[in-house]
Amino acid sequence: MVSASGLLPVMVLLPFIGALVPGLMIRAGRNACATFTAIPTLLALILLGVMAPDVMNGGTVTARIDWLPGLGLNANFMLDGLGLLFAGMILGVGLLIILYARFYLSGDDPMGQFYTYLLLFQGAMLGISVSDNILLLLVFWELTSLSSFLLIGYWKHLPEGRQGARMALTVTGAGGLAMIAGMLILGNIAGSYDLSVILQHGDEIRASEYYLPALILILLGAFTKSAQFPFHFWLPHAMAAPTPVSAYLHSATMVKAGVFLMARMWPVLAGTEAWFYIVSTVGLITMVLGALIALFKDDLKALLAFSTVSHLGLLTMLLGFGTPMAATVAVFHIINHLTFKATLFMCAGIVDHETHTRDIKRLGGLASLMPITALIAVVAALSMAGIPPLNGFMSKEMMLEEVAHTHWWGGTWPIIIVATVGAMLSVAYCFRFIGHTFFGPVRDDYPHHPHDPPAGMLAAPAFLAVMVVAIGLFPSLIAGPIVDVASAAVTGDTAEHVHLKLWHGVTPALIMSIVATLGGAFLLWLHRPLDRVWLSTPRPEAKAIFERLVAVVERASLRFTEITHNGAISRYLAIFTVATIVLGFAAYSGGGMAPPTRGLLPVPPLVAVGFVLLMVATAAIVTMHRNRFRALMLTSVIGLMVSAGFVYLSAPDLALTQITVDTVTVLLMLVALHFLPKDTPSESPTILKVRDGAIAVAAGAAVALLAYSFLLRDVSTISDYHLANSYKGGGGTNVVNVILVDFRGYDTYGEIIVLGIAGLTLYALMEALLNGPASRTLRNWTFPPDRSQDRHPVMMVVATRVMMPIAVLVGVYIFLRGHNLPGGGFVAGLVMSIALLMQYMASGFGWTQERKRFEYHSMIGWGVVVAGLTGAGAWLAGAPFLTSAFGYFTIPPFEEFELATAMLFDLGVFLTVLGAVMLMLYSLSRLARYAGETVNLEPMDYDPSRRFEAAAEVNDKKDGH
Amino acid sequence: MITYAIVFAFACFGFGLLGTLWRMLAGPTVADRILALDTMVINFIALIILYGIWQGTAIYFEASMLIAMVGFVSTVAFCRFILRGDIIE
Amino acid sequence: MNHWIIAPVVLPALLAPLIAYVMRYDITLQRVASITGAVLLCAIAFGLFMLSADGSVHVYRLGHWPAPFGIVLVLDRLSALLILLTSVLGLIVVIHSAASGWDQRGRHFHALMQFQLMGICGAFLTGDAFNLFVLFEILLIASYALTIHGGGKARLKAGLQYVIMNLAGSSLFLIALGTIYATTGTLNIADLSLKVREIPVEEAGLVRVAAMLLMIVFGVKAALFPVQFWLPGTYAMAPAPVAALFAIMTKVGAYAILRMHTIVFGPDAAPIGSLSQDWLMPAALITIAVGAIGVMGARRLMPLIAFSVLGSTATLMLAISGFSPHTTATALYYLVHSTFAAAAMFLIADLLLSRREGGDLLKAVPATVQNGFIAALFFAGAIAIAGMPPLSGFLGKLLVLDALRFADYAWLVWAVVLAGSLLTIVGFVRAGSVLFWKSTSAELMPPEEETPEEETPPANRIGPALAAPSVASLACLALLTVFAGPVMRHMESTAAQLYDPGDYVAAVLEDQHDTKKLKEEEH
Amino acid sequence: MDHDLTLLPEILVSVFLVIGGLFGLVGSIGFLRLRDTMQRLHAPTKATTLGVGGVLIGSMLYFVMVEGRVSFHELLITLFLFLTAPITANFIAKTHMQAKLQEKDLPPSGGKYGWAVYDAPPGEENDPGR
Amino acid sequence: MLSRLFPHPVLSLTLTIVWLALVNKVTLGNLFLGAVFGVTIPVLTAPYWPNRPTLRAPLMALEYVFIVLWDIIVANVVVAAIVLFKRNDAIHSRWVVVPLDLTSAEAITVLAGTVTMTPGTVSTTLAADGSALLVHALHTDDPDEVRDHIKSRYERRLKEIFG
Amino acid sequence: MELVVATSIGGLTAAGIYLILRLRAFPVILGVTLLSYATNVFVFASGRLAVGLPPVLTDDATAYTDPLPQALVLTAIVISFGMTAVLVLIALGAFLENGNDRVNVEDERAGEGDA
Repeated sequence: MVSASGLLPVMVLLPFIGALVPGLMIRAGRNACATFTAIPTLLALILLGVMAPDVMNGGTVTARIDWLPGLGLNANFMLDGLGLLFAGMILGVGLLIILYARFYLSGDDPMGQFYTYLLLFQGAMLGISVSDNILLLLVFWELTSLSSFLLIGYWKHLPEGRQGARMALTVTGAGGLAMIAGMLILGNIAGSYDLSVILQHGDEIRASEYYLPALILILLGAFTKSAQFPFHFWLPHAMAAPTPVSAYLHSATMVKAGVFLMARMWPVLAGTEAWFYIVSTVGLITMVLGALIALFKDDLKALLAFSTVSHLGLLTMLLGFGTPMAATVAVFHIINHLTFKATLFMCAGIVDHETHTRDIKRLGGLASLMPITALIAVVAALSMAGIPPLNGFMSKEMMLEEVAHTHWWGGTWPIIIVATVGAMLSVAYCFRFIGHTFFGPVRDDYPHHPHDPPAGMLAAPAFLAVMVVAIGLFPSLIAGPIVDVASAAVTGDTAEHVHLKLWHGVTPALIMSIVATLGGAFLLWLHRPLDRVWLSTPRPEAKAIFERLVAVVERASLRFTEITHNGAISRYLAIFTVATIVLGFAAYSGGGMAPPTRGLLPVPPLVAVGFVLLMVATAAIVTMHRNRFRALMLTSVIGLMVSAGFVYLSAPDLALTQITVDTVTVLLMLVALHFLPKDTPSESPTILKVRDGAIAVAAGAAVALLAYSFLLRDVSTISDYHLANSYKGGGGTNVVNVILVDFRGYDTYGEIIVLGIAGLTLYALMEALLNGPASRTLRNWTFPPDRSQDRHPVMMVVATRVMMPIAVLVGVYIFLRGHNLPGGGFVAGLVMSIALLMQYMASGFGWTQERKRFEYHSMIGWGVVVAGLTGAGAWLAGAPFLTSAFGYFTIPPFEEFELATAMLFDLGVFLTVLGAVMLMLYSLSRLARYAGETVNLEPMDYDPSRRFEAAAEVNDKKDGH
Repeated sequence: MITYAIVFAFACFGFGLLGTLWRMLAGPTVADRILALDTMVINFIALIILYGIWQGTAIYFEASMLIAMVGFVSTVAFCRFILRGDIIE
Repeated sequence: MNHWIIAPVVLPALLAPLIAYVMRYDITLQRVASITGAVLLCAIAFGLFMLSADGSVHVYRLGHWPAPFGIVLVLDRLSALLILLTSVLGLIVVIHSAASGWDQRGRHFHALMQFQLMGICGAFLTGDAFNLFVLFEILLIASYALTIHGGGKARLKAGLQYVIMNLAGSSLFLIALGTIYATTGTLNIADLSLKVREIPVEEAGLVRVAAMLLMIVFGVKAALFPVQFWLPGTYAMAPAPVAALFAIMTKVGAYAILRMHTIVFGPDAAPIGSLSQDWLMPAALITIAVGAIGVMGARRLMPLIAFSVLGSTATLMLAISGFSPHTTATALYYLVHSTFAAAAMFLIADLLLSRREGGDLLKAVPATVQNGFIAALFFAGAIAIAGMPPLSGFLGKLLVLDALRFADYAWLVWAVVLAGSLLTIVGFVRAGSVLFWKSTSAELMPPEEETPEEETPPANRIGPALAAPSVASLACLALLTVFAGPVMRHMESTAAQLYDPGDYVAAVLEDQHDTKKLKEEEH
Repeated sequence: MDHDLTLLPEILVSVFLVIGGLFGLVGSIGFLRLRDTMQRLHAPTKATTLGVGGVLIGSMLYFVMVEGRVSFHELLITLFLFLTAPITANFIAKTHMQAKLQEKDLPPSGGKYGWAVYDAPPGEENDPGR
Repeated sequence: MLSRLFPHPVLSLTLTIVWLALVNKVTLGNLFLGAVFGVTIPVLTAPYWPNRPTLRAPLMALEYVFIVLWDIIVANVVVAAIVLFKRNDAIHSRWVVVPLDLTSAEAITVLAGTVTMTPGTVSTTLAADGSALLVHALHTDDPDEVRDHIKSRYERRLKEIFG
Repeated sequence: MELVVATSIGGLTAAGIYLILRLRAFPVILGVTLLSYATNVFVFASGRLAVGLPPVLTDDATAYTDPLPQALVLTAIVISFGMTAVLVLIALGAFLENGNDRVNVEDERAGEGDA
């Protein structure tokens, strides 16, 4: 059926789309809001009605939409009997709940949010019921957890609500995650994640070695959702939610999802020993335990909650039996439970709403105060107790019948006894609910005077109560067809048609039922003493245990994080180093090395001297690093030696660059050290120093070994090409420079951008510092009193006047020759900045700054832009970025000279370097001026010629007088 | 003969390097250390020039020139640090 | 040669200095320029994405030098995808920082941001190992600046740690590159692919070391155990929009591993074998655990998100560690998801924290204006990053789990991922319920006299411009969910391209001779 | 160095190199054995300067006479050293004065103002930035 | 105008020569280039050298240079002898105060530099108002003689050169 | 010679690593500087060692040293310069704001008695 296929996804989507509306239109009023919530629900229900006939006739409506075929996750929907049953329940009860909630919620509650959450939840449930893809089902499954979280926590001002919501989400979420694993295993056994495919591979799956893990994982999901022992504890605490939520979640929807899932998977998973023992046992325990606790709960909703737990146990047990008949009974009981439990919740809500209390011990005699409510509640409760002729009786009878045939843990007797006890307890709490709430003496101490609520609020429970009776009286007419198709869907058509009727004759079930009813009444009579016993018996409080568990996990996590991520970068680095060494060796051990192919170069004595110097200085830094100034000087020595090494090993460019960069770096560090402590205290204990030393030595040895091993082996490299093409294609004889500005000009482009960013960063940082708390530190800065008094010595100033222009000229020279001989824009930029630095040192930063010709920001900017545009200029010629061009020109009478675009690029480098270094110095010197250094007005401390003038002036004055 | 002369000079300046290193580590005053660094730089320039003669190339000339320049700047900077704290006030 | 290929690098690189210099004193102009640049970048990225969608590999030879001698840019599906991702994220972050005023809390924000984008795009495009290092450094130094943007005690210290860690990483990167050059004599990735495969297994010790060192280096960026320690502190302290942009930074590490350890050190390269896989998977698993535990234990919101990012990225790395076309496709899907999810989370946290009086604590404080809207965003973001449906995180997680089902110790993988998800969910639930529910509950309403009116910041309202970036990142996630099928198909083909390096190598190296000739003719 | 050498240039170059080396050596020895810092300051600044000077002249001669290329580079370096050496010596001496000596250890300047290391220049005596 | 173009003519000349020395090749092109730099760089750096000292007697300057060079050589030999052959406690170091008649900063600097470069003396500091120079003599028994030597041999000449 | 170079690299690395494991920013900066020396030499060495073979094209030369690693090292030097500068300044900033130059984030509780 094409049309129906289209309708199915629309039906699922309707609540989600509708969910947007109430949240947005709450200002339009509560009625409008409720109406617009009801509309999508109603529409969905109508769509369901359109599709229902097909299903009732034994057909299946399917729809397939590709979503993520790569994974096998598709939006495939299937509406069969089971789906129809659940979808109908979800939408039908949903509609009733919407109506009920309209009257239940007070004006203070944000109703728009509520309806939004409700529709989201409804959509998610609907999705579960009609998914034909287990991954899609998982999506909806987790969505129910999330949306129920919102619903349960709806009254966010109540701590119980928040805790209940968190607990519900944690438990069901955990189950959902387990189920993900289970479903993935299942899908992999079956070869598809499509439910319809999986359903056909039941035998294969049950035979698979992965059956048991899959079963356990999926059951974890189902049990947590359906609040089965030992995960039952979350459900009662979810009762903090507004009653409509409880009524919806705990009668028809949320908790039934687990049951639904077991029913869905029944053809695939059921029928094995494992299934039988796990599922039926858990169900049985839950049933009895839930009923027992329910009997002693004083809160109406808590009582109902545990009764729900108990009934869910019952359903689980039935499904666990694994026989088609038991499954059919389960389906039937699902319907019945829905009708009476939703009714009861709503009634409890009405009682709460009217009397402002839900404590049974404070209630009583409400039958006369709110007769209609009482009538409805009594009908529903009797049904729950299994009193004929109500629907609860029938399904309970059938359940007991199934129990009587079941061979469990070595016989039928154990289960018969336990089930009867469960039924007995169930009867007892039902009677208690009725008796202690509605009958007995009328009390006058209610916080609020109770009376029957408006019709709108009663309509929903009343309707359901009518259903309770109707199904009880005409089971095959009303519930028969749907039970048939649903159970057929569950059992995969193996179920025989069941004729639903009230009277089956005197069967073992009937006897058990009578025993249970009488026993239940007896128990209620004994309730007072039993209650005392119950209260005095210590029993584990699941919620407390859970919360303590969460708290322990939380604290342990915090502890773990605090210990591991404690902000100790030193330790992070130590771990980093050790890991690198270990992993490096591990990687090496998988390979080997070719025999050495290179001989060793000789070591002349001079190199040995340099080596000694380097090593001694290095060792000295380690031992003397606490005196920072000394350490800096030693760094200079190391820099000098490294440069020497580069000179010796035929790398003049490197030597030039290294020595200039070192100088500038050391100077920057010196400037910074001015504000830093001058000494490093010895803080690490010796053991730590030894440890660090060991790590360091290991790392050093590893790196040395690595270097040594490749130094002994030859390899052919790509640089032959560079040597061959440097002059021909790059126009320069200094291959290193041609590589820098041409072959790998893009690297250089990146490198100057790094410098530019560094300049901007430092500038921005200084701005931040001067506007932050650091500025106070600086303003209170005190300089040592014994500073030397000559800031700008005459000799230095004069020498600089000559030195600086020469240094600038050297910079220009180095810049211009770089293409053919060692040098280039970078070194030139540094030389130029060293020249300027000289001037700064001589006459002070402020004085020099006032006379500068260029702005450093602009230099960086222009540098990067010039380099970039030079590169982009190649586009004009249709060539790629950074393609260079060069030519040789002669202007008579001069000799031939070369012009290359690479030089323009180098100019960009030059400008950026100069600008960046200067901007760094500028930023730093601002700190000093902020700290109180004054800017001098004269280039030197005292120009001696002024002494002469001053003397002359004095003489003049003398003469004048 | 030049070879011997160069080797001799190498030896002298090499010894000088070691001496300056010793002085730098031993001090005792900060001025000694800075002086040691300055002397080291100068010895070093001499060595590079010698190496240039040895190799018969002028390609290392820039290196020695730059080292002379930056050596001066850093010596002054180290001194100014001790004298004033702020080297570019 | 298509010059647009280099546009994602050149455009921000030219724009940034202009912003830094010409527009230095006018924040409005800076914003306009920055946003315009980001939009243009998006357009270019989209064009490149379409260009590469047909599976062709485009090579851009910088300086017109033939590979492997010059530097080449290579545009294939993977790089195009990541550039598109970067540009979209960049736009989102730029708008947010302008709308939230973050860009005014310090200097040069927009210029640095453009440089950052340039570095990231460049790293994705380059076909040269050393150039990758250079661009790494660009994006790192820009990120240093952005991390400490606005200054402040704790931020500076966190920035200091970040810088130190990455400097150590950079040193290692250089050592790895040196080893690579020393053993293969080349730096071009395509050429390396050939050269590495020529090395006999019994002589492969050094190149194996290089491969491992590179993996550690990239692991630092991707925050993998045992070099993940830096991430939570840094991200938690970074300005929120910057942290959001950093969502792509961890992905740079992931990308680099994907690129280098498939094309060069791929599982089919005999000298390397399963080396990468053997070490990546356990590292990723431990990182996931660390992230989840961190989320669970976090006492402040920003570290909580930071740890969740750690876990999320580790999940991505886990998927990568499968080293097969299928697992890689899922990894790519997860990569996109993880990026937007982390970004969204940081932006939303910014909206929230800038409107709270209590600072960055998971402590209940009085409700704020438009709490509901932020709550909704937060909820959606948390869902995404914790991997709950309906957003792409869930699909991503399913994909990863499904793809890794044949891995060794698949059960362990599943257990860790799922348990990690649980802890993450619980952590976020706790955070959300404290921040939004508890904070609005009645008992916390402060006494009137304690809140003088002038203390409430006037900018409490969330205008459309401020909301748009967060909403947009969530919308991206939604799109990623709805169009999961087509997206995944694209990822499959992207991954397939990675594991068939033949095309890549051929495209980079094929016309070697033609170019050489051309070059010679020119001169 | 396999050029055809005539004896004279070779001797000349060698002499300069040896002189340079000797003075370098003397400077270092002085640097090592002299008693106090101010004395040590004398040895290297002078001896090393001439030491390097000798080497530089040797180098120049070598390139001119042996290799046959004119080289002015060495002149430049000499210029540099001669310009800078007094300044560095001056600074180091001041550093020593500032760190280890006090004004009373030195003879008075004889004028109104004391030595610049200790006394502010005229007009700036009260500058807080000093 | 001319002074704007050539703020320091001697410097310009020096720079041109330095350029030629740098490129190590005397050609017309280099000369031209050197001259260009010789003109432009002083113009650019002129703000840092605001006053314009003049050389009154260039020839005397040349003579001075040779005197100093000679003294340097002597100094080195003398110092070498002291360093190598005198026992440590036999070295008598003295502080010498040299009152200055020179007033030009340039001249004082040259004097101080000369003192440092020549036999056994190092100039250490000036008086705060530049009225005296403190010299450290490595080995002397008569500080006054050192002072007179400096004043007569160097300061007198410098006074004439710088005026 | 190879041994000398390898040992130098190792020594510099070891010293660098020892120093970056210290607790104060300044030794860490020194350590980073030493490490960058080590890595520069390392990368340089990857082109193998050559004495007296400058990478400048001349007519009479028959062999050259490998220029590519030199170019790479130049780039690396410049980059590490920028990085070190930023590191120094951030360390300075952190010191000015925090009042100490420890690199580790102190436990707030522990730090109180120390100030």
